[in-house]
Amino acid sequence: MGSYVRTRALTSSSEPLDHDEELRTSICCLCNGGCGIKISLDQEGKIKAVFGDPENPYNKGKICSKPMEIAQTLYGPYRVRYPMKKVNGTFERISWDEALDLIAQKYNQYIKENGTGSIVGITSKIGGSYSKLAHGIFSELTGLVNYGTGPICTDSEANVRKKLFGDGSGTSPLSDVVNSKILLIVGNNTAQTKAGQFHWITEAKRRGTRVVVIDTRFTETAQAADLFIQIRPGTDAALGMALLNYVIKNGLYDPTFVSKHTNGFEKLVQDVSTFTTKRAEEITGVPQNVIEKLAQDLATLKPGMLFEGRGIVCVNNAGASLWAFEGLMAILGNIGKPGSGIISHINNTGGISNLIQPNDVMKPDRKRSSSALYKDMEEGDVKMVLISGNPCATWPDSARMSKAIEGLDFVVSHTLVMDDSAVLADIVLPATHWLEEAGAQPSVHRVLQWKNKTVEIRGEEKSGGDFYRLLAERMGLNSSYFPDSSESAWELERKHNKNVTGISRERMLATPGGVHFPCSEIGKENVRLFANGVFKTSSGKVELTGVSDAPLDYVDTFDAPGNNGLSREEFPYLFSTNKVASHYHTECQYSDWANEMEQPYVEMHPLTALEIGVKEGDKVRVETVAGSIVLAAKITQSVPRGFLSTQPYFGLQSPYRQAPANTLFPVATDPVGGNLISKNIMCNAKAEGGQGS
Amino acid sequence: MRVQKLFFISKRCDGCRACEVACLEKHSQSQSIFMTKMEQPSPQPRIKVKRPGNQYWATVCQHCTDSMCVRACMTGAMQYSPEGEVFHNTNKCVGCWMCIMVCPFGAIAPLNEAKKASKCDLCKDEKIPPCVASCSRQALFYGTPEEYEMKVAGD
Amino acid sequence: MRYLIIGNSAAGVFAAETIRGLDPDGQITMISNEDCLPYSRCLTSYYLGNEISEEMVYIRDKAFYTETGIDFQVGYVVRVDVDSKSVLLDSGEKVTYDKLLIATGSSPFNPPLEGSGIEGIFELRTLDDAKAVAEFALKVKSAVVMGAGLVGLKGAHGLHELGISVTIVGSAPQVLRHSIDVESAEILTRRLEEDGYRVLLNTKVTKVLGEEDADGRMSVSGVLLNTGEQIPCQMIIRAVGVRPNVKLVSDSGVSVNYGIIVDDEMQTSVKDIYAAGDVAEASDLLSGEKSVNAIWPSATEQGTVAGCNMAGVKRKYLGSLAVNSAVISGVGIISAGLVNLPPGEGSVLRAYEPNKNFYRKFMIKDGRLVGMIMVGDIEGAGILSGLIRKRAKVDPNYLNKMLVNPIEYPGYLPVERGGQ
Amino acid sequence: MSQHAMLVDESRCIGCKSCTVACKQENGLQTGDWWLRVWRREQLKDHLVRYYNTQSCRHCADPVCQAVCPVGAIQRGEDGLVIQDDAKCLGCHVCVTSCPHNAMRIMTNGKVGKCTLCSHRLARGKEPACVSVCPVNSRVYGEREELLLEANKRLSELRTKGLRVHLEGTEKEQTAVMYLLVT
Repeated sequence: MGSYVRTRALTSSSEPLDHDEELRTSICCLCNGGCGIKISLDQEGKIKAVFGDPENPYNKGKICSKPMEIAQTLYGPYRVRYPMKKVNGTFERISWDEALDLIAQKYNQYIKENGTGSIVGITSKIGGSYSKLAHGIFSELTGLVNYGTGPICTDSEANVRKKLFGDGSGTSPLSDVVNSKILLIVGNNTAQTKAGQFHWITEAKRRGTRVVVIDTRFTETAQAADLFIQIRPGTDAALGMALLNYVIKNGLYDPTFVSKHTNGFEKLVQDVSTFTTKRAEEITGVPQNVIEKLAQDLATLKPGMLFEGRGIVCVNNAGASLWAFEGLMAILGNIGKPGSGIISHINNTGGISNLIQPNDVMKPDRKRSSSALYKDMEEGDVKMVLISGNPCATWPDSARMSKAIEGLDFVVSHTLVMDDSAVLADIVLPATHWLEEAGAQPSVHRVLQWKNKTVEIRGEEKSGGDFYRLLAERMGLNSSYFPDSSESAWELERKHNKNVTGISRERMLATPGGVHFPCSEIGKENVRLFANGVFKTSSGKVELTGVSDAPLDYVDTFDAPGNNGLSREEFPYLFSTNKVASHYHTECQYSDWANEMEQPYVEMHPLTALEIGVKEGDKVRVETVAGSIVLAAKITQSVPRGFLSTQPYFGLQSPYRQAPANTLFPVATDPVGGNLISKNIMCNAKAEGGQGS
Repeated sequence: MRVQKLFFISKRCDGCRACEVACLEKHSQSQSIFMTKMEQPSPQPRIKVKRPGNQYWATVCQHCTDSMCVRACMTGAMQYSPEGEVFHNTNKCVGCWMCIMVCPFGAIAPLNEAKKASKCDLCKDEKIPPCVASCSRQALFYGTPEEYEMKVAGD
Repeated sequence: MRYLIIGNSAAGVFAAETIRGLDPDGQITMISNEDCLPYSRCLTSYYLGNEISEEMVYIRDKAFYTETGIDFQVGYVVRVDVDSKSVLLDSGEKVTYDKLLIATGSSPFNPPLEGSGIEGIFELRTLDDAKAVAEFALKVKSAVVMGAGLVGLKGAHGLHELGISVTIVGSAPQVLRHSIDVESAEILTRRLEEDGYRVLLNTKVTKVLGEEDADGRMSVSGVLLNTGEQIPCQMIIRAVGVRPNVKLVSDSGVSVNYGIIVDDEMQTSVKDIYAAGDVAEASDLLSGEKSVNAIWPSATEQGTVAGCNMAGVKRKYLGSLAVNSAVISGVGIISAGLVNLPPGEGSVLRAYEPNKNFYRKFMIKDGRLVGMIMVGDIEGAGILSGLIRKRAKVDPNYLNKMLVNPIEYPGYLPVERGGQ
Repeated sequence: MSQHAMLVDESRCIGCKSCTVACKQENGLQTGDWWLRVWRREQLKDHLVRYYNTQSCRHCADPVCQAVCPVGAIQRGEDGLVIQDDAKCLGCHVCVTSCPHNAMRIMTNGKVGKCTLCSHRLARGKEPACVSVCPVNSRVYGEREELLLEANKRLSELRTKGLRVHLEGTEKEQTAVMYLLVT
């Protein structure tokens, strides 16, 4: 039967916001860009809209789509609102008391029966400064070994830099880029990953900074750069070493800096001596003259900066590449001066010290590498995990990780949404969103900005800070160490971490854009590290060859961990992941808007598509030694032939119902840096049959 | 499911009128383009290509979302299908021409002898309407608004 | 939410369907004094003329009330009580509401007429009227239709279809005085006469003549005209005019002029009471003044708008445009907007071919089309009524072209617009 | 009289789609509805040229949509803004197929929707939502004359770099949105 009135058509399709309500100020905590945001709330106190904060000097009102999408993550159907316990395969609501009692009882039992090492934390997403501090105290009191974002994201970078300079942080703020003459961006698509801060780079470019992008993919950043150098996947180290060699051979380095502030220069000279630009051309595909011109530019355009991304950090030979490029910056003297240094989203404010009485400290009774964690979980050495994050989508060999977690005796997930990891847990605890928790937020500008709690929690969510304090109480630990609010946590942090002692909450709130760290006393702040020429290594100098006992060496990506021993015939292509602007980690995929903005795809060159036999949108099965997933083909000449790339966020439990891309990466570690690899794995691809949407 | 309808993209049309012929054939008794003109009463094409100026324009039912013809029809012959197309139940039609009076496209034609109004029925029994199939310039697109957006607007 | 709708014709039905779509849980009650499914009054003359079956008169099928979950009650609403938010039925029952829609339509208005009490005098408004006429018509040879408006002509047509010789008596100098101009009326009059009707204009019936039959019952035998002429007939249909059914709101506080005055949301002067259809006096699209526009498309539109606002979805009524479509003696006639321009205002385009019954007239004011009449070939009439509705400036050249073939209107073409 | 206008510079767009989401948020659009879309374009010239084709209403001085709309649901106001009225719209989609800029969008309610240049924000003295978030100033709002200067400056800069670009929407005195297009 038909109808005569179409009521759908009678309702309006748009409802413009009215701006009468008060706006609350906060800092976006998604990508460490530190963008100021303004939140408007409706009468119920729910987020109605998110705007950029025009008063924040770092983003000046500009934001990317992610903070606008988050409201839907907050109120969406996937959000965990109360503690749950798995009973016969289904989750039942329980009280926090019940949950905490059970966790405490299990925890104490495992410590007693199996030792502290039988419990691990997989905690890439603990929360803000309050939660991180409480988590740190808890770990010290219980000997909990944690695997945070390090193994999957930053280890290689932080370790290499720590050995070179004595500090794993980026050395300079992103805002310093306007003072530099040349900016070298390697494996970093900052236009998408930190879109809200990209105006710093365009502003620098406007002021005359030469922006050079080295990447395998023709990224949005590359598109906006002065020069794009397309490099074969996984060959960055070769390019870096050739640059070093050329700079050294032609005396283009800064001899004063090298002699006064570095150790191991001679050994470095020797390590790179055979790496001619000719050899690099053969490996990287970058013409010799381009490499030489770049070296000359780097030597003449000073100061210069380096901005590395996951494209060089999460690969299987990352350590050598990072070593080469950061070493290059050092010998060019591009450290410590305005407009020089290394920009990174690693911005450690440093740890606390002397907070816990020595007799209360419990040391972990065993140590294991991140790659050994899988085996130990599978073999029963690990009994229990505390999850804050989504390792079943973010860790390599996701299927194996899922299986390992599923096989454990006791799993606790403190989580925002019911993600791929939470569904495997025995206890699921509701976590607060970063808008529901106050704290100090460090950013890529090397500043700390204070954000107040913006929205009230609507269910039984608790922050990591509250969770670990309450758990410690139940376990009979000395809970007096724990702060009980974000504010008191920050006071405690200031007392026990001299890097932030000078940064009070009031000072952060009163200073537009926050306060640069380290800042040991009020009145002072350090915009960039090593301005005084003293490095944090034991020698006080840059340890150019201190990264490893072995020499700086190039390893072909096909011979590197994860790929070595595999047949090129069986796995003819390389598979990688890349981020896009609408998503950050696995958090944003639970938003309707993000869902509309971005669908899973695998980028491939037209000729690769032809080889595989697929057209735009067709389903492609990508197989590696670790597993296989199906994705829709996106044909583009922005990736080289034989190279496939997809977004890494999606999960089977998310609205996308897409197997995570990390399923395809075997558990392998960069030997120099220590990162688990999540790029450049050898793969095969086949048409899956059936048309795409 | 959302409405599937015809979208006419005037800049692609070269006025070949193949759509008209295809429509005539489809809506004829004889199903023969050679016989249709001899039929009594002669069938009318439900899409008409005009050249009012320098470009062509196809007069065809737009299957409006909030249709004036449905509201104007005093017999209940014009109504929305569950998907949202506007379809015309000729059994109920008495030929009062109220729909013709309001259709701003002139897309409804009076069949004076039969005392019935006549308009595009999207040939739902076909996979795609014959007029679309016959259009060599792809000036007619048949699909949902989303499909139009993806395949034509985003082209 | 309790919705009460008085009247189950066009406006009432469309309002009910709209409310049901927007508020699936609301309680909808419809009250009508006719115990039947919603039907189209416009179709009663077709039914009378045996052109369609009774079944086709209904605009909704049997399952309408049950499928839409509407509580249908038969009753005549005597009074609306604003204070207690209820209506009083003639049965004495009270029905309360949260939102009330008055869609009571209009009723024939009959001035006093000498001899009007006798058998054989009919009105033609409801289905029951049509049924009564049809039954009576079986024993009738000739009839007089009083009134040369749309109802009169259509009633005459129905009787004519039954083989009755019909005389149409109209007091105005032309037929369809409100809908068309003199020239087009002439075409119609000629066509009617060609088909065997007798059309008397500028004429009034002054007295009904009756005769007593064997049983002593008085029945119609003819009429006396003001011209002195007597016309013998056995049946009279009175169709001189209608009046909105506003009695139920008298003394209730609801503002009434000719019809019930409503605002752009179809709400009356009293909150939560809405009116739509022939009973409502809503704003006119062209003049902006309030007037009753008793046509089907306006009723459905007003019903929809009222339904939206009653269900809490704001929607504005865009204003009524007077449009009319009729087929008289096989000649289609469509008019829209103004049918005559006041002397000295604007300009008129005209095409007239009397022998083909073809007539077109466009009224243009300030470069805008403000009215049109099409007689004969009416294809593309909607384009013109659309242009009136849109109130867009139209290139006179285009209008000249459209005088020949309206479908050739090039306004839809990106490069051809605006007459540059 | 000073006229305000918006400049959309495709050459700067980095495809972050902030504008799309900001527009959606500001105008309270339903899931599945858009007023502003960003499409990725790739062209093989001497090397790969990629740009982002953003589609939203240009508020033309002589809008085709207004001309073709059979019910006058689209009107260009005194202020130069072309506004569509949902209540009048029939949902016939003729404007959608006629708009040379593919700026008219079919909404999930079956009718069409389009950019209002955030007229409600303009009334409060704010710039349109898409402009306020754009991290690379690919979208700018301001005095028309100043924007024209800025646009021409950007144009010549891009041309000296060898890009093929052109500027649209400058010829008419009151076209509210100018586009710097990569060709």
